Amino acid sequence: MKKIINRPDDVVDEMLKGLVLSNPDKLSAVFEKRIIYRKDPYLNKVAVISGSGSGHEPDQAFYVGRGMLDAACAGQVFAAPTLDAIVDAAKLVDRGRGVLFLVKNYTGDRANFEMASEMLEFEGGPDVDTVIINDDVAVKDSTFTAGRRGVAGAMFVYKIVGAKSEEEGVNLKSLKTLAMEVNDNVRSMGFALKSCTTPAKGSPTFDLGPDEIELGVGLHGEPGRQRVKFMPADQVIKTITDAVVEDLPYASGDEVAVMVNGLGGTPIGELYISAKIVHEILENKKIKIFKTYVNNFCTSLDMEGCSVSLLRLNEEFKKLLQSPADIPVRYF
Amino acid sequence: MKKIINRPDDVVDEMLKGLVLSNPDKLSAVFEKRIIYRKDPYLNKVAVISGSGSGHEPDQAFYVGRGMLDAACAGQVFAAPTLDAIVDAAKLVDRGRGVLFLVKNYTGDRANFEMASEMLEFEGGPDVDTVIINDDVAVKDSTFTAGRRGVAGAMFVYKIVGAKSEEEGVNLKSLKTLAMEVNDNVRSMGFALKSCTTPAKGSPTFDLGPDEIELGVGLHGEPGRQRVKFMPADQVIKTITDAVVEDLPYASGDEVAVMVNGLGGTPIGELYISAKIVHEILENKKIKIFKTYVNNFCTSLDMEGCSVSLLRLNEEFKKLLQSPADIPVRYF
Amino acid sequence: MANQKDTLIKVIEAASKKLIAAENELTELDSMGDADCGSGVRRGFEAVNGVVGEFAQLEVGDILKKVGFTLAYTIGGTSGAMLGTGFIETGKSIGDKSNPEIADWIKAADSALEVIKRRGGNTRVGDKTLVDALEPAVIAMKKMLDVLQPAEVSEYSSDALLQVMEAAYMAAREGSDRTIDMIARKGRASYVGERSRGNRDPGSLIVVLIFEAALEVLRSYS
Amino acid sequence: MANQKDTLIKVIEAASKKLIAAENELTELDSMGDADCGSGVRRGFEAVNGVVGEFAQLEVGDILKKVGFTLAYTIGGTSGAMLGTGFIETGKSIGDKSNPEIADWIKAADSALEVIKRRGGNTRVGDKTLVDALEPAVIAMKKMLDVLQPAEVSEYSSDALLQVMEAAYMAAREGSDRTIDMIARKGRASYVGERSRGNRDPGSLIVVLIFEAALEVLRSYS
Ligand SMILES: Nc1ncnc2c1ncn2[C@@H]1O[C@H](COP(=O)(O)OP(=O)(O)O)[C@@H](O)[C@H]1O
Ligand SMILES: Nc1ncnc2c1ncn2[C@@H]1O[C@H](COP(=O)(O)OP(=O)(O)O)[C@@H](O)[C@H]1O
Ligand SMILES: [Mg+2]
Ligand SMILES: [Mg+2]
Ligand SMILES: [Mg+2]
Ligand SMILES: [Mg+2]
Repeated sequence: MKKIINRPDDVVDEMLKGLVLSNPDKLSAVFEKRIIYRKDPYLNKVAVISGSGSGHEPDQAFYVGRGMLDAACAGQVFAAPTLDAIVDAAKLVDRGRGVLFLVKNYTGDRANFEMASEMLEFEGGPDVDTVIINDDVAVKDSTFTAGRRGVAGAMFVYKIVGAKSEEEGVNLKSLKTLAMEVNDNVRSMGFALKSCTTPAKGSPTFDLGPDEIELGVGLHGEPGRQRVKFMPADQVIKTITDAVVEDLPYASGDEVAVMVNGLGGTPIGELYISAKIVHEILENKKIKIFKTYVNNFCTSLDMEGCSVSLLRLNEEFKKLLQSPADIPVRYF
Repeated sequence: MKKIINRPDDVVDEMLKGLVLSNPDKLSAVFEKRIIYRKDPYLNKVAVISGSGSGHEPDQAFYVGRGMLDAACAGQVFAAPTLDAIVDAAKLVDRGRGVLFLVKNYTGDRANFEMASEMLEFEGGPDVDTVIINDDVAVKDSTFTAGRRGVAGAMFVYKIVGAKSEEEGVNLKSLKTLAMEVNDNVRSMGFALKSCTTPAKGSPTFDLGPDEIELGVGLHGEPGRQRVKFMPADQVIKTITDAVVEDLPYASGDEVAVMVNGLGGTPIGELYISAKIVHEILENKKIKIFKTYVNNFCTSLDMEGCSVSLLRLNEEFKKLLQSPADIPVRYF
Repeated sequence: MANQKDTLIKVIEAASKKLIAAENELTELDSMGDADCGSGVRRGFEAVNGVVGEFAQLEVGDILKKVGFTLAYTIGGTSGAMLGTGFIETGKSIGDKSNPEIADWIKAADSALEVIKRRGGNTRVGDKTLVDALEPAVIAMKKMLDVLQPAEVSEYSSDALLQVMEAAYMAAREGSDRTIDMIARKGRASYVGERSRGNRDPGSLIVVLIFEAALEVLRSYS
Repeated sequence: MANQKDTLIKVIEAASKKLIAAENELTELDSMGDADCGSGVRRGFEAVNGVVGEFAQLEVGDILKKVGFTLAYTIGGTSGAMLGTGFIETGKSIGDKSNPEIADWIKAADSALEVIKRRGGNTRVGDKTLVDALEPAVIAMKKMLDVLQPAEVSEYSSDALLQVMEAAYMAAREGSDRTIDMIARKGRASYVGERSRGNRDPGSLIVVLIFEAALEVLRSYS
């Protein structure tokens, strides 16, 4: 394994140090707990927190700032953050109006946020509520299973909810409703050309042959549902985009935001080739594109591949998407 | 070779289509010539153009917009743009105040921009002048050779010159002087963990063993000067940062902008680990950091590795770096 | 024979040793998941080793809670939450009893199991998780308790405990073995559907190793 | 025998064929550079093939310029600029002569060489570029011109031209061979210093193949 790292166990801590050192005007941190939070003083708003394992950069910690998240809890690589960090983060950024947890649907994340919520309730700490994000259409939903995962579409939830939380008079309950509404309108699916290598394991999580691709991969090097023969971009992007469109379904006349999200090891040029294909597919289906996001937004270390997310828009979503967020990565 | 592409020959054209489709409010294009230019109407300013081979995304085309470049000429992967495209781009964006070409120092880029300049002079076209950017300290400068390359430090030149070009009364001559001044104060060096695979060749340009890294690589999969044993991040980042610092040299008391630039296949997390190390090294040397840029700014397809650039600042550079640029990738 | 607190500390130390040594095996087994189970568990039990010195001041129940919080605070992920929950709930159930009876231990394990299942989103036997090892172990302990003579369990007896633990270990081991042929319905491995078959669930191995450690310590007394 | 224009067209077609076929070899040789030389040259000569139909309407000089601009407009990179410059300057020097003398051709090649060297930033023999093949070829042509009887060259003679071309080809070939042991001082291969030794310069092979194509066409007449 060749990576620009020192000891595998220090990867997350050193990365977060680099993030804060590089954004001294925007970010503060409690490094021992891996909490990154907004530096600018703010008052009288519901606080928004997300958190998950690391390895998805620029997820969570990189989206902290006015107009998006108030704090992020980073776990070790691919491991949900610990409950004590979540508890401390909630206390840190609460301004007396309560805290909304935005949590991607993974057992580990849910369990730790749930334990933290119970602890806060027990301690009489800030009011908290949680919205679970589950946009991945690659996983069939069912009450007997862990259900659909949360993947890159979560960025839309962070953005819209974060923007709304800055508006006057918004309370925890209405913010929760908005978060659920965004989640209900977003769907995603991804594929990989190459798995990722975690610093701890040192070799790829799964092996793909030179002419194979993995459809429906998650964000953690979990293998996907199906291994298929390599296809040209036109075909594979159509496969995943169609699956996304049909799931909600998005219909002719809908207006959407598109996200083409690189999984970490794929060059940006290939993401724009993919974006072109998505545009053509949606044009064919008479689905109108309001805004397109193309970049690495929520990655899996060095995994090669990408995901496509769609968000069905209404006027409020559009307004909130457009309002600038003062975050380390200013994509939004 | 597994990439999200269709035919290798179409890679650049499809990517540029995706870029323009994703930024319909900001960009226009002459696709047959691979020219990307600003959509917003502007008057009475010196136009700024850059261009180079593709494969460095988000270089050039992605930096077109108010406050940065007025047009970009994209060549095929790693091949300088053709002179006819450069000629057409200059005519397209000239507003009667002349055109400044910002060209990284490669024989092919220089030759094509030179031929275009001669052609424009012959045709009585717009006034043009050229500044050559050569920030790579890995290549020893000499009049008998092609001289130092231009690498990621070029982004600083685009940014500062582009911002200045929007100010009233700035003319071609003073803009050229500014561009040369920025170039004189910027130095860079990079290293690779893995070479890149061009769509045309389909296999890595050079092979590195599992415990080798290549110091001083360029942006085109050219091998570097020296192959060394793998080192932890602390050591390799120190090696390249020290080489950069000593070259100008940057001295105690200097104020600088730092760029940690991913080469395309390296996860963003590792770039921030690198940024942390650069911060510690410069703090030790009492070099003050004004602003840190960490991302993929100028890549080599899927090459793994990164480069470190420093720019010595004065008050004018600081002001111009800070002013926002309305470009597809809003890092600046 | 040693008192219960010393025994517990020995068990914790033995379990730490086994689980730290199992890092690579757990990582491999988690490769239908996300390959972080081994390093997380190793980190967690290294942290437990770091706080063993504090146990002298604590009662049995608090030692268990301390272990649970240490694991929950350092591992993260599902295993952090589940192991944390397991030890914390066991400790809570033991409460401030300094010499719990066998029945108390079994009741504690049972309540830990219940909270773990709830925490996992109603995890059931057959979902291919650590519950597949833990639930049979708890059932086996209960059964053994019924079989034993009231006299043997009326108060803490290391012999009876050994028999209970042997039953628990065997049941956990067999439960873990059964996960090999299961398709995961919970946890990350569930996303791969049919392809999750063929690998032992790593969490179930953790449970087995903890019971194995306990068993070995108890055996060393007899 | 064929007139010069027809011969030129045949040479261009033959050269296209050779260079398109050499794509992989050129790519491999450019791997101390950036491995784009083969695809660029292939693209360029495919484009030339696409405009061959227009040559019937053009004079010799304009055909050369057309080839040059087509290459410069489609290849990009150094090879696009250099090959473009080469053909354009040759065409400019030939001007509107429809039946140039051998001396005109040699003068044209010489002036193309000069502009290429300037365009490359004062490229010199020994820098490991296409100049290492082209400059010896031009010198050899000049020498052969001196050797030949004035009668033989007083006007266009395919026999004399063949001798000149043979000399040029041999010199280009030898010049290209010499690049194998050189350290690159210009172009991308120069950045790797000592490590550029051992590979033939791809640009020099392009020159060799163009002269080889010309030679083969001329030979087919005799
Ligand atoms: N819903 C669940 N209930 C109980 N245990 C679970 C559940 N989901 C997963 N597990 C256990 O967690 C183990 C994986 O732990 P870990 O690697 O930390 O999880 P993750 O990386 O998915 O967060 C699995 O082997 C399984 O035994
Ligand atoms: N300064 C120069 N003068 C003349 N020819 C050059 C010069 N530099 C490079 N070349 C030629 O260009 C060839 C490479 O062409 P190409 O791959 O298109 O260049 P690049 O990719 O470096 O732009 C080299 O093999 C060499 O013959
Ligand atoms: Mg995990
Ligand atoms: Mg090139
Ligand atoms: Mg796991
Ligand atoms: Mg080349």
